[in-house]
Amino acid sequence: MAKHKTPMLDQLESGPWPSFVSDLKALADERTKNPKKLDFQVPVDVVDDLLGLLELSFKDGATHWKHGGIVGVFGYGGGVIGRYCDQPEMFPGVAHFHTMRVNQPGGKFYTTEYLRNLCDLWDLRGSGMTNMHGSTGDIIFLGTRTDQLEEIFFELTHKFNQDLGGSGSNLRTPSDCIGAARCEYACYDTQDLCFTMTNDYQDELHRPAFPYKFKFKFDGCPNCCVASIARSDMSFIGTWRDDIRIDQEAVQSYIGGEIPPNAGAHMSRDWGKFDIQKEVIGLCPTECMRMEGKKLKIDNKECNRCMHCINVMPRALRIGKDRGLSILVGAKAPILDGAQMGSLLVPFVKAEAPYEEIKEVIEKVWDWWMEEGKNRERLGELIKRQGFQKLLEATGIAPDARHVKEPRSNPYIFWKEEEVEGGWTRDVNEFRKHHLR
Amino acid sequence: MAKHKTPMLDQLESGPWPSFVSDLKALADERTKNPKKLDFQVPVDVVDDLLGLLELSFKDGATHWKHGGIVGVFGYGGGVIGRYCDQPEMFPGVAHFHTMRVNQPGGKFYTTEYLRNLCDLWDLRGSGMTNMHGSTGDIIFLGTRTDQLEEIFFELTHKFNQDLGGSGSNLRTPSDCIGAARCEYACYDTQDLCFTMTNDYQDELHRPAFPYKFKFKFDGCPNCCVASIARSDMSFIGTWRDDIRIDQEAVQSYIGGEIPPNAGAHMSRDWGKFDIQKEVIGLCPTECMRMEGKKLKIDNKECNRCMHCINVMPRALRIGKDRGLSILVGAKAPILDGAQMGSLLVPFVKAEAPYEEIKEVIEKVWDWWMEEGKNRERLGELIKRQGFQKLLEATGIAPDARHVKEPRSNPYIFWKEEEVEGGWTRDVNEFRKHHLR
Amino acid sequence: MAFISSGYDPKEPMKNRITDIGPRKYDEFYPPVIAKNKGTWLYHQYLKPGVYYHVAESGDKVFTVRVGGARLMSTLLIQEICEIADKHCGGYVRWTTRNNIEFMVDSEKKVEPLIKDLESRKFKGGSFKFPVGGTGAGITNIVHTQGWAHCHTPATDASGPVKATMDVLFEDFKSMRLPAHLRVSLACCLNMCGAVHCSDIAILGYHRKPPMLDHEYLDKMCEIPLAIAACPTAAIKPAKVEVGGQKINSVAVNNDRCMFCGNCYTMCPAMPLADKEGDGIVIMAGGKVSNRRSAPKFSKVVVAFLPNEAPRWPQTTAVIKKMVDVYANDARKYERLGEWAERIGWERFFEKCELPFTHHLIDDFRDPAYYTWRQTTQFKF
Amino acid sequence: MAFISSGYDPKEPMKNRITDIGPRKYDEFYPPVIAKNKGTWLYHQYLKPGVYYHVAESGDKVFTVRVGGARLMSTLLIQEICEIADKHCGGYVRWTTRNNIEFMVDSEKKVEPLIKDLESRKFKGGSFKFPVGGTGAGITNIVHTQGWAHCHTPATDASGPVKATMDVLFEDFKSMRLPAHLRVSLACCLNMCGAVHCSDIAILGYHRKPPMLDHEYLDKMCEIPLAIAACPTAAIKPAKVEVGGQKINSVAVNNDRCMFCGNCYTMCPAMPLADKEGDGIVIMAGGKVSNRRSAPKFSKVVVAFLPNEAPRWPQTTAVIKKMVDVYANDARKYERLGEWAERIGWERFFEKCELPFTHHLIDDFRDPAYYTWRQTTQFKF
Ligand code: SRM
Ligand code: SRM
Ligand code: SRM
Ligand code: SRM
Ligand code: SF4
Ligand code: SF4
Ligand code: SF4
Ligand code: SF4
Ligand code: SF4
Ligand code: SF4
Ligand code: SF4
Ligand code: SF4
Repeated sequence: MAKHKTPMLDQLESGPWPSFVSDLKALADERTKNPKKLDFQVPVDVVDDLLGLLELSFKDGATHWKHGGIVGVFGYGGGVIGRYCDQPEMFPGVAHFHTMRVNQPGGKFYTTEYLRNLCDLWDLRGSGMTNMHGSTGDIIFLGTRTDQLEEIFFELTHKFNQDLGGSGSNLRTPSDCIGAARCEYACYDTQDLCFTMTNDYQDELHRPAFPYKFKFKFDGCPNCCVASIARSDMSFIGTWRDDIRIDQEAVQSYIGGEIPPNAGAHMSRDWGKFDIQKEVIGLCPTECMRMEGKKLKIDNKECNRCMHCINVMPRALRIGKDRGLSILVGAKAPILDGAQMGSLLVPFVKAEAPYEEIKEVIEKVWDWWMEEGKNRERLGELIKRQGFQKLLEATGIAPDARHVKEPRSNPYIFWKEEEVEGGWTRDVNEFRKHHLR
Repeated sequence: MAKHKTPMLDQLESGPWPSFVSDLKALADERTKNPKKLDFQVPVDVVDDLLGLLELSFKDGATHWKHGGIVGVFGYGGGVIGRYCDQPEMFPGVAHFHTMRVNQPGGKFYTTEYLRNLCDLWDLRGSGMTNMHGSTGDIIFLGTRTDQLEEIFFELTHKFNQDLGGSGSNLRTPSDCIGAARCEYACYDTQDLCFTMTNDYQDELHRPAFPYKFKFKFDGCPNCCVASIARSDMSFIGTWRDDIRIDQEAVQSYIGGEIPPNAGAHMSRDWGKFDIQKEVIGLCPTECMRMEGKKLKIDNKECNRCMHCINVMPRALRIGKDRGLSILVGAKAPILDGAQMGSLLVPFVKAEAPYEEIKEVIEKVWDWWMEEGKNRERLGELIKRQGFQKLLEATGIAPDARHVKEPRSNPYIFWKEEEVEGGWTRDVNEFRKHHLR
Repeated sequence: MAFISSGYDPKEPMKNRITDIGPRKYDEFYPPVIAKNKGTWLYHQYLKPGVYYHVAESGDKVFTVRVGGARLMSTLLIQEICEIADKHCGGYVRWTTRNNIEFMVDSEKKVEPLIKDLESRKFKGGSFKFPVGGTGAGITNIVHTQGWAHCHTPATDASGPVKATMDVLFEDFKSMRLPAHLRVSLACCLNMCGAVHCSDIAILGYHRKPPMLDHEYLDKMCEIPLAIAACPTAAIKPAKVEVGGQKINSVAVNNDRCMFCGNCYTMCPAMPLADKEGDGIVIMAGGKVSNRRSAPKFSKVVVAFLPNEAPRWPQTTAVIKKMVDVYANDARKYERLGEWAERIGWERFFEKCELPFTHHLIDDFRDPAYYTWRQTTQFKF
Repeated sequence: MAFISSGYDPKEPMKNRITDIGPRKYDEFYPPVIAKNKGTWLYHQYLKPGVYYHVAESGDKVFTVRVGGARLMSTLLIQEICEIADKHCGGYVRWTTRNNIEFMVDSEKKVEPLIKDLESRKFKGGSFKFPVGGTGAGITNIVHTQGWAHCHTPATDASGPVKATMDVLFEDFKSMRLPAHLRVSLACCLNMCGAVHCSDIAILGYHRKPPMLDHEYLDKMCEIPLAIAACPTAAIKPAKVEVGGQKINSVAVNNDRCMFCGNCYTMCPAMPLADKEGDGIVIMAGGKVSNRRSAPKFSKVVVAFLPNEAPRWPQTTAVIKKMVDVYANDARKYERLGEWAERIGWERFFEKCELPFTHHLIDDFRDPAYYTWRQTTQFKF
């Protein structure tokens, strides 16, 4: 029997989409039954109380969680978010309900063995509820008590060779798209770069030394399957600088209807016969494609590598061979001054281990931000406040028309004194000799 | 013989384009010779000295004019710009060199009789130099002395039935495109509306009561030949809301090559045979045109009246019959916060004398601006500062998706207390009963 | 309940301490077919919604079956996933960047048994545990945040509205009939822990009442200068107030300058905003992340406010369903929702989706607001 | 020189005073063919560059011959215009919105004699008085401002650079070979008395040295608070300075915050900016005003600075000529310069026009600057 009545939540058990309520209830039951006879280290009714609290929130139209207190594991400034409930007497099971962020593996591939180990650990020492995964990418252990934090960390590191992820004014847990592991569009090995950066910057990840949070995300190509361009202070997006490879025979197969366009992604509706002119050539944003007789031609110099044609005809068109990545900076959510997308900083850099060239850019960006950034100022906000030029100076990157969508339309240029012939010091009395008052 | 040597200016006498230097020199000569035996009311060598001063500026790379003092005609707060030279001893002829702004007629049509009268007046009482016309539209009398201002004004009003234009924190001289007088695209009578508004608002034009300058410009259609959308606080731009009229026979004549596209505007180069698909249908920004057999069809509901197709085929396509204008507000030059284009305030209003509906909008805008505008704050800057909503409230215009290019991408909505159920006053202790600290 | 030690000794925290080891290395977890063919994939193809395969240079194929799920997930369910992965996939499984689960097999004949197994599993309440779908030109899982299940600042719940919405959109999860893929996201406050600021459709929790001031505790619980500095509109000022006859330090809020962002509450727990009637949902639309054809775009606010109607948020799901259906019928193949709205014009978008245009939707936040107004005579009647 | 009274009596300014009568009514000045056919025009057509006719419903035609000219114009030249208008056009003439002169006749046979007359007239120095041209897909007159001929704030001259530029562009004034019309404008300071902020090509005078401070006179000549308030970057502060042993009120300028806008000088003559080496020209490009196809656009800065090289500004004219020629060869029919630059991408614009891209061209003015940076991976190598 459920500890709390949850009439509102119960309504979310119907309908086809997997019901988190049913899942929660099943776990609550399981804990009550406790078939494995675990000596639960947090209250057995933690999930019951979570259900009860959630029901109350549904009724009240408001959260019942309080601000997190400062809890964590020794020597780390992140990885744990404190959480307390504002009705601890009604719901003692969730009076303390901290989360832990477990740094997910690249591409979020798992063995069942590893997952089961985590489950066992978490059943014993936590609520058994998780987020798979948090928005930043971590495996989220949802709900434990302060005294369990070090225990869990100890078991994670000692038994599972597994560290926590980031929170606070740190480097946050980097995350990547599946990329080369299973995707033909990958222009570099996202998993390797992500893993290397995560490990090379463990100190930045665990010990807050930044003005605010900082996020890396790694996308293998401009399709951006990990949305790096929208939500990472530094996005690494694969690209190439030579020609798109064309298999003219396959082009003909698409035209002939033997291969469905876009790998069949539109198959649930009859869109009519594939029309290469309308669907590919005519939709190329740079208009750099054309048919010459039976041959598809691409003026690669004019291509901006938007991926559209490749997405539509993956068997005929392939990314180039001279690959690397673009670095964009400053993406963030709207707080405080409005959201930002990443702005292009490095149009192209090779992405080959040990990635020294990339690390140089990262470190110059950090140095500048740590020097100039105010408390709680994201990189994007600093760039806005001081100007993109300052970022270029700080990173030693030469200004390039690729840095802008368009040149400035106001002429308000802040010239520097050394750029202006004769400098700024002038004698007004000398001037007045030629220009009487 | 020229009074001053002008070796640099002299180099601007060569080349095919009409040389203002040659013109100035001719006038300087003419004044020296004085064939009409005029008793010049300003120094005879005013033009000589202007040439000399200009030569000095060419040498110095700087102006030799000082800030204007406050000069004008009695009872008016504008129409005259004071100007003094900063080397009066070297160039006494231009020591005082005020300009007067004479309110030009609609469409800038003139009779030679009228022009000659102005010339005679100006030869006698001023430098004889003009700007035909000033950027706002006035006839600019360039250079006279303080004691001539009232004389000129008296002669203008008494002899020529002609008033001055605006300057200062006034309504500025309104100006219009040639419109219906000679243009088949005109959607309303720009000259009549311009004339009526100029006369109905003479008080606003002559007596500064505004926070800053305010400009009206009247364009007969979206081609914007008087650039109203870029440089008037209120732009009145003709449009229509029914269907583009199509002469299908003429369409065929264009297709057949009997009529040159765009009235022959591209005739100095061979652009090949006219291609209606490529040049008209394919360039329509809303893609609302198509050929149905030999007939050109327009889905008028989707047309945004950009004028392109009509411009290309003026003999086949004509503006609709249900005509009026759109009002856009806030255009201005970059000082201080960057330039603004006009923003759409009234999508459509009929433009028929006595234009009461239009005047209502104007006056509501002014009331708001005079109430809320800071000193030297243009309307556009006020709209930016207080928000477009405030302008809508002030004018009683209902918000409409046409007011925006796109809805806001930030969710930072300033809700008003009366819009929110239950208001804002809440008891924190009541809240704390349900949410412990 | 007896405390079970992991081996950690609180008196000697540094003893045997292991730190800074990072995550497990990716390739420890690759299924063999992935490990073997990494970097040599040639192309992919869909078999049906939720099912696609990749072909490598070696000729190897990997077949992926994607299933949706609530990301708020119990260990019980994870163990069930492991059971399935052991049975069909050699003990490997992965999650996608949008919280779907992908089961991979290395031959086509393993696909149908896997699907059958997955689709047969249901929760007690009747919902699917592992619905197959979410690929291609359809609707995939909603990325979302914590809501009332764990966070302290939400203006709406996360898991609740997500479940309600996915139930309504379920057919589009199971099919690929749309012009392009369509991403729905949810964030429970405008910290926007996710990419809702550039989603085709976004559900955003929003407050509409300025913070309450818990004067009695404010100075004790908060750093007043930090709370003041946190306000992007400078609505907060220091103030002395009288509580129980005593003058104490606190703050005053100029309510008319407040835009309900909650940033003050983030810094100061004595300034709560949450309110049953004030809180609710903002619907945004037209954003995207990919660089395909057009550049990434921000989502735009298309409905300023809808109330929190727990447990099923019927107005919210109705607006979303309507937008999806209108988009499905009206847009061109490959056209994302935002590209479609821009092509037909936002005035048409509102008309076609039968959404009222209210003054709230006109940007009035800072200088860039200007760029969203209409600076042309081009519009549609 | 004896004072000649108009009849105005300075002792009784209000006697017989006529005010607020406005301009002359437009229709007093219409040529008969215009008066008759106003509002009933059917279409127009070009005969050659500078010459076009309109046909009315009545069947009437009006032929227009357009001539260029310096808008800084003497009464002598206006009288010559009157003479021509009397001879050929029944005593009527008009000016265009870009300071060209239009002679209109009501029959085709009057056209050639008129043109012949116009083209035959030259200034002593050799330049044309009335060159015919400036229509259609060509280059018309440069709208411009006062420059050193009359204004107190210019950073360059107006008439001089305009003459130099039009000499270089003269062939395009006389022809219609361009993809679309191309508008060149000049403003001598950033007050921009004209529409240079949305011209295909704009020549803009710009200062690059912060104001000098004429401390001794500042407080006498200016209202210090107004000068301080005038600065958009808040670079000006009140200050006490010692002049000749006395402490007086003046201002101090934080030079590093100055963007040389000259707004302080507008309010305060004791803060002059002008400087031979500091002042010069900014070239902008890609703006437009019409709503044809694309919405109006602002011009963009494409060359941050060129020196004032009187009398012929050779670097300025060379840059402009280059842009015009590249545009002429590369753009598509009907494509305005800005539309072309956007289609090929600004990175290509700089490459094709052989212009260096410098840091000055990246916007760093306030929040909207962000929107000009590149928020996509789409770019061309
Ligand atoms: C757990 C998580 C949401 C989730 O349900 O998955 C989360 C939860 C919180 N986020 Fe977040 N953020 C989470 C991913 C994000 C993301 C998405 C991302 O990283 O890709 C964003 C948007 C991207 C970005 O960083 O801009 C995000 C933008 C924010 C912001 C706004 C920051 C800004 O500069 O605009 C805040 C506010 C703050 O920092 O004070 C915030 C703050 C918070 C806090 C710490 C609440 C607060 O005000 O202190 C939340 C703690 C809730 C809790 O109880 O755990 N969270 N947060 C995500 C982290 C899980 C993980 O590690 O995998
Ligand atoms: C004479 C004229 C230039 C010309 O060569 O034609 C002119 C001349 C001056 N303008 Fe202007 N403006 C002239 C049309 C314009 C225009 C164009 C228009 O009206 O279409 C603009 C841009 C549109 C606009 O209003 O935004 C214009 C925008 C300015 C500004 C910037 C205003 C702003 O809000 O951004 C200033 C600065 C100021 O007001 O302090 C200014 C200021 C000035 C002053 C008064 C200089 C000053 O700082 O006090 C100039 C007096 C020069 C003189 O000696 O006569 N002038 N001014 C134009 C008026 C002639 C006429 O009446 O026909
Ligand atoms: C599995 C996953 C990567 C991962 O590391 O987990 C993935 C996998 C693929 N993506 Fe993606 N994308 C994944 C998230 C994304 C995201 C991120 C997001 O939605 O948060 C985006 C950006 C979304 C956006 O623009 O708003 C994304 C934008 C694309 C696009 C661009 C589509 C477009 O029209 O703009 C393509 C190309 C295509 O669809 O042809 C693509 C293509 C693909 C391909 C076809 C790549 C390949 O050859 O394997 C994969 C199958 C797609 C499918 O779902 O039908 N993927 N893809 C992610 C699946 C999420 C899910 O569970 O549904
Ligand atoms: C005479 C004049 C109006 C006046 O009241 O004085 C005028 C007259 C005509 N304009 Fe204009 N426009 C005039 C200034 C303008 C301006 C204002 C400006 O340049 O400052 C513009 C906006 C410019 C811009 O967008 O930057 C302007 C944008 C147009 C357009 C749009 C062209 C485009 O491609 O964007 C058209 C349509 C066309 O050319 O087919 C047009 C069309 C016309 C037509 C064909 C209208 C007609 O049927 O009579 C006229 C002959 C055009 C020609 O010059 O070949 N007119 N036209 C102006 C001549 C100025 C000059 O001396 O050169
Ligand atoms: S971002 Fe590109 S490389 Fe990465 S999974 Fe998506 S399509 Fe593949
Ligand atoms: S990748 Fe994009 S820009 Fe390049 S050819 Fe293909 S469709 Fe065109
Ligand atoms: S704005 Fe329109 S109506 Fe006026 S002259 Fe130009 S084309 Fe004709
Ligand atoms: S006016 Fe413009 S939008 Fe309308 S049909 Fe013609 S080209 Fe298309
Ligand atoms: S979006 Fe807001 S309420 Fe939701 S998890 Fe993030 S910080 Fe918490
Ligand atoms: S909610 Fe935001 S705007 Fe309102 S007082 Fe708090 S910080 Fe300021
Ligand atoms: S642009 Fe500047 S310098 Fe030129 S006339 Fe206008 S105010 Fe004077
Ligand atoms: S020139 Fe402009 S920015 Fe510089 S001090 Fe003067 S007002 Fe300020």
